[in-house]
Amino acid sequence: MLLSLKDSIDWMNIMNQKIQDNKQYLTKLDQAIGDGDHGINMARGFNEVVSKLSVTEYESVSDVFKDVAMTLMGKVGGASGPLYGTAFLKMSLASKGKEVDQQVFATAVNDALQGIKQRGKSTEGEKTLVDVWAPVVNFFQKEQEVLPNALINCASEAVEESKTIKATKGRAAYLGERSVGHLDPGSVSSFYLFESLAEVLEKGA
Amino acid sequence: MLLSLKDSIDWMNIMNQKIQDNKQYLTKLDQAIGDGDHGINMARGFNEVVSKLSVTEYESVSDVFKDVAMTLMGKVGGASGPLYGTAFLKMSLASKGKEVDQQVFATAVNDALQGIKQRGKSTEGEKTLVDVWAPVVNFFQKEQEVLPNALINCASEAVEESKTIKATKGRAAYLGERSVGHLDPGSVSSFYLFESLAEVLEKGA
Amino acid sequence: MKKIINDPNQVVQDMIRGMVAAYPSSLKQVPNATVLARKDAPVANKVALISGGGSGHEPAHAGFVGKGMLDAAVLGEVFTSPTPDQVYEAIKAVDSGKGVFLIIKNYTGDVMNFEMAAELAEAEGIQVEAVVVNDDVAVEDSSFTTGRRGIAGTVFVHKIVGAKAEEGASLVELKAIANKVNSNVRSMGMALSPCTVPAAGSPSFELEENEMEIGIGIHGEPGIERKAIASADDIAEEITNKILEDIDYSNEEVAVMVNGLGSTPEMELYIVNAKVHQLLQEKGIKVYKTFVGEYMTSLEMAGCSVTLLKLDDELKGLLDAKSEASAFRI
Amino acid sequence: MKKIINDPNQVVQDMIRGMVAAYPSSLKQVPNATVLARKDAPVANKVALISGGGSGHEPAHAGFVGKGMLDAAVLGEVFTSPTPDQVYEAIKAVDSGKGVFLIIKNYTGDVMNFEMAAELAEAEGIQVEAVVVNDDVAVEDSSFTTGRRGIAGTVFVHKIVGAKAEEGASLVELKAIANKVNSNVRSMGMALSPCTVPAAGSPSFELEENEMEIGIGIHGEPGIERKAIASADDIAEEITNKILEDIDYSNEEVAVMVNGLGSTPEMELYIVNAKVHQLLQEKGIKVYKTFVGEYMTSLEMAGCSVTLLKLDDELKGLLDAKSEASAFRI
Ligand SMILES: Nc1ncnc2c1ncn2[C@@H]1O[C@H](COP(=O)(O)OP(=O)(O)O)[C@@H](O)[C@H]1O
Ligand SMILES: Nc1ncnc2c1ncn2[C@@H]1O[C@H](COP(=O)(O)OP(=O)(O)O)[C@@H](O)[C@H]1O
Ligand SMILES: [Mg+2]
Ligand SMILES: [Mg+2]
Ligand SMILES: [Mg+2]
Ligand SMILES: [Mg+2]
Repeated sequence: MLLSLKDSIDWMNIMNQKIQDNKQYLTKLDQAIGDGDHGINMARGFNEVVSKLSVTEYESVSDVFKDVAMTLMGKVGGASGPLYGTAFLKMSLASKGKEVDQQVFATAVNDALQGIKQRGKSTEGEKTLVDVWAPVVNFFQKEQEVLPNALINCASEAVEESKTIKATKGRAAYLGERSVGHLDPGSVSSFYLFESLAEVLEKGA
Repeated sequence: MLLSLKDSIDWMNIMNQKIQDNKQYLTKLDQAIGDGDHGINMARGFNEVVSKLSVTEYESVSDVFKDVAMTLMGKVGGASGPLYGTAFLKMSLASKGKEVDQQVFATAVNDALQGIKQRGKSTEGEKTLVDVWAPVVNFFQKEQEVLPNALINCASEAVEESKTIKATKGRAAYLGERSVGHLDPGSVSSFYLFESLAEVLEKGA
Repeated sequence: MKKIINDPNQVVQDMIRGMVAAYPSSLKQVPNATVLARKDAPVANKVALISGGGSGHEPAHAGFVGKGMLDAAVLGEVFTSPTPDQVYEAIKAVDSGKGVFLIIKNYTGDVMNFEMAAELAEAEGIQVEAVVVNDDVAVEDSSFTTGRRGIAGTVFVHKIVGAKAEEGASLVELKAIANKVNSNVRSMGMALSPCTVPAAGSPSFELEENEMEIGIGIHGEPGIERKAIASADDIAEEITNKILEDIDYSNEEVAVMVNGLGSTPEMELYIVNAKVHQLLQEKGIKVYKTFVGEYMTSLEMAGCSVTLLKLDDELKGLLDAKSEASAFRI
Repeated sequence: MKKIINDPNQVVQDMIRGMVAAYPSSLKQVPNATVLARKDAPVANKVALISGGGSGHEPAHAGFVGKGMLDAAVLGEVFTSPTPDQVYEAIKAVDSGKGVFLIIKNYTGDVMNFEMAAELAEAEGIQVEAVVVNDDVAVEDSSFTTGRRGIAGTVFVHKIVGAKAEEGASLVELKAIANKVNSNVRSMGMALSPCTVPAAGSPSFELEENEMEIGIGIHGEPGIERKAIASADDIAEEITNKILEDIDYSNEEVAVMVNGLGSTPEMELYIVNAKVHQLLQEKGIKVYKTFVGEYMTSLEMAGCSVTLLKLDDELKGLLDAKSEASAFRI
């Protein structure tokens, strides 16, 4: 794979479209086991991201990721703002001065995952977006060639898996056992992120 | 007609029964154009009245009326408490030391009506219980012989009439035109009072 | 009906116990009466102030009992004026010999029950004066009808007359200041949802998802008009204009109260307040002080009222005076 | 959704305008930030106190800004922690050079955003310390989970740390007293109905006519258990016992807070308070002071929480100290 500057911007535009389309759905998921704002938060954030990207000239993927990070950090709030913000900041750093091929990207998402875990004091198996990022990182590190459909499958299996987990981090943790059987909203929005990426890679292929 | 001591107590017992049976209905009427407590108020008051009457020995109808008055005054509150209380106080005064035949009773209910109008600063045609008491007073003053059914008809026609009036006194007055088409709750409870009296007279006859 | 209560017929008694438990050093229950009084009542050399009415308007009226405001509140059943004997108990409990001043909201029931209590008290040689507050501009004012209701503006009467009484004013002086406040205060309310009297068990009226009631009172009674729900700005504008049409506040200073009726989040009250201030500013009316919160509620009704009080130096001073009432601390 | 608002996405901005309009002499908005600060901030020679979080908890947190309590409140979107840049703006606006103390409720989002702001501030040479309040006994306390939530007990932290800061205490001293309050305060809540985030437009959950949620938070999230609605006495007992099981208050003096979550009539809060006091008395726990009202709400949720704070002489003095915050006047 190779993520061009244009790809990275397309990625964010597609992501924003998915988030706006699924704003209500994400909010509904968050109402069930959280406070019902995840869709609103993500929609506000990615709406700002695409506005920002549309009026700025970029030189590199790293610069795009940096503005995405700063915009999410400053516009989302809640738990998801710092987490997505940190993720993109780490990806920006890891891709600085580089062409974003699969190896660079694998390192970037891995750094992002470590950043998320550190910020959130969280790890795998706690019913958070970490449970989608972790297998996706693994996918980029292990696969010889990134097949878009395989990426989507990997992320979507991870989301489904999140249903069966009992939450121990984030607001859903307050529900304890009652969180089992529900999808984690942050995992679903992370799924959209990787699904969007797959669609960009598909087009590029 | 002749209202014996026992009749006066029966009157209150029957009235209480009707009020308890129609508590919800009176409250519903008051919800439509008032504050939704008339049934609750009357039920609380007449429940106390029958308790009081059941444990007290009386010598005269006047004494019964006086206790009814004091009990309603002290237990009902709202607009209806002072009005019904005043009515029975006036009836007690008017029947003091007398056998309660039709003439005495006609004077008593008339005094009651005047007391209500003075207390409430109200008159006929304002969609209050005055609109039931006034024709009933007229009935007792005009009719040669009190036929229970005629009394019921007189009171029930007055209640129906209250529907068409626009309220200018009591809470319903705040609704202005919107009060038209609704029964006045105080008129309905007054109807029960005279219906109860008719039933007592019917039995006595 | 979903309520945090025990017995629907005991809510007032239970609440009174809860209030005395909360403020044992400042509040007492008058024995065997649904009356809450200042712990130190009767206060020597002070005319005593009493207000009250049906319950369900909390913090009115017991929340306004305290040094600088009321000496006692008489609590009726929910939305039902207290009976004359209860009001009379309150009068006896707080009179220091300088007389008692009654602050009555203009409802037939309140007026009659308080008047009868005043008659009882006067028969016992206690001097009693009263004001009947009628600040609600939603209601047609006519000498042929019941007249206007007393709603949230009553709280300003409590505050200002309370401060004046604390200064040692006579019954006659209190009556004068009470009339002055009453003639300078105007209110109007609206609701998005009804409320449920505990003993009734069902809501007072029904509103569709897109409807509101304008010109609502504080007893769950319907308002003067039902219409499509509007924005906070439009609601604020309709109410404010209705008040300003009624009396001329131009070039005056006013106190503003944005009062929640029970379940309206404070956030929404401040949103309304923003627009009220903007409108007043546009019309050259200066705001001296603002009160936003729940002062005169209607159980869990959703909605609000706006009150404007025209101020002069005397009223400003009295409004600013210290109050130790639990629900009105200045 | 029935709300008195203009644009669901502008409720926080509109509320801020309404608050500044209401208290222009004591409150100011930090330019271009969703931050409300004391008018006289930064206050020389005083450590500044900042709290905040998502909006929808009014009067928390901006209602607690004022002399004797907070120097600033940072307002996020409804139920959404404010972003680090907003918190950082607040820090810069109130720091007098003596440092800034953050009072954070224990939610992942709040903790992360406030921590990131603290990092930014420290990078600029501003000293920052913080307490993370976690008073909710409904939530399992475990180092492997998110831990307990911060709910209404946070208001006692604001009050007591605020009084201490007003006395001129250092950052270190404030951290110590904040930890002391946090380790002596416990709360738990319940709800009869959900609430609706304006931008979401639909209620957070649904409850049948005969159901209640026990162990509810303040963000419209479901509680720890759903069950049949109980009497006020039973509710008060369940919550009080859960708190008393958690820490030993016997033979101690406590402050009690019975907090309304939004649409519960004050009458019902006092009914709960009556039972809480009775239970404490039976267990030999003395009540020093009681607070009944809305302090930490969840929009228009119906329900309440009970908070107990164990007091010693130091805490009593600080609790009684003067506060000029609009929603907490002592
Ligand atoms: N400590 C954490 N570590 C990683 N992810 C977390 C953590 N806490 C929450 N999340 C993620 O954030 C999502 C919730 O985001 P959002 O609803 O926007 O914020 P909030 O929970 O503050 O309302 C959860 O679904 C979960 O995936
Ligand atoms: N001024 C008045 N004169 C005569 N009757 C009145 C007056 N005001 C109210 N009423 C009567 O009282 C009834 C309402 O009683 P109730 O609901 O018990 O008291 P409240 O109106 O105080 O809630 C009305 O239906 C009306 O018949
Ligand atoms: Mg959320
Ligand atoms: Mg009524
Ligand atoms: Mg009534
Ligand atoms: Mg949130």
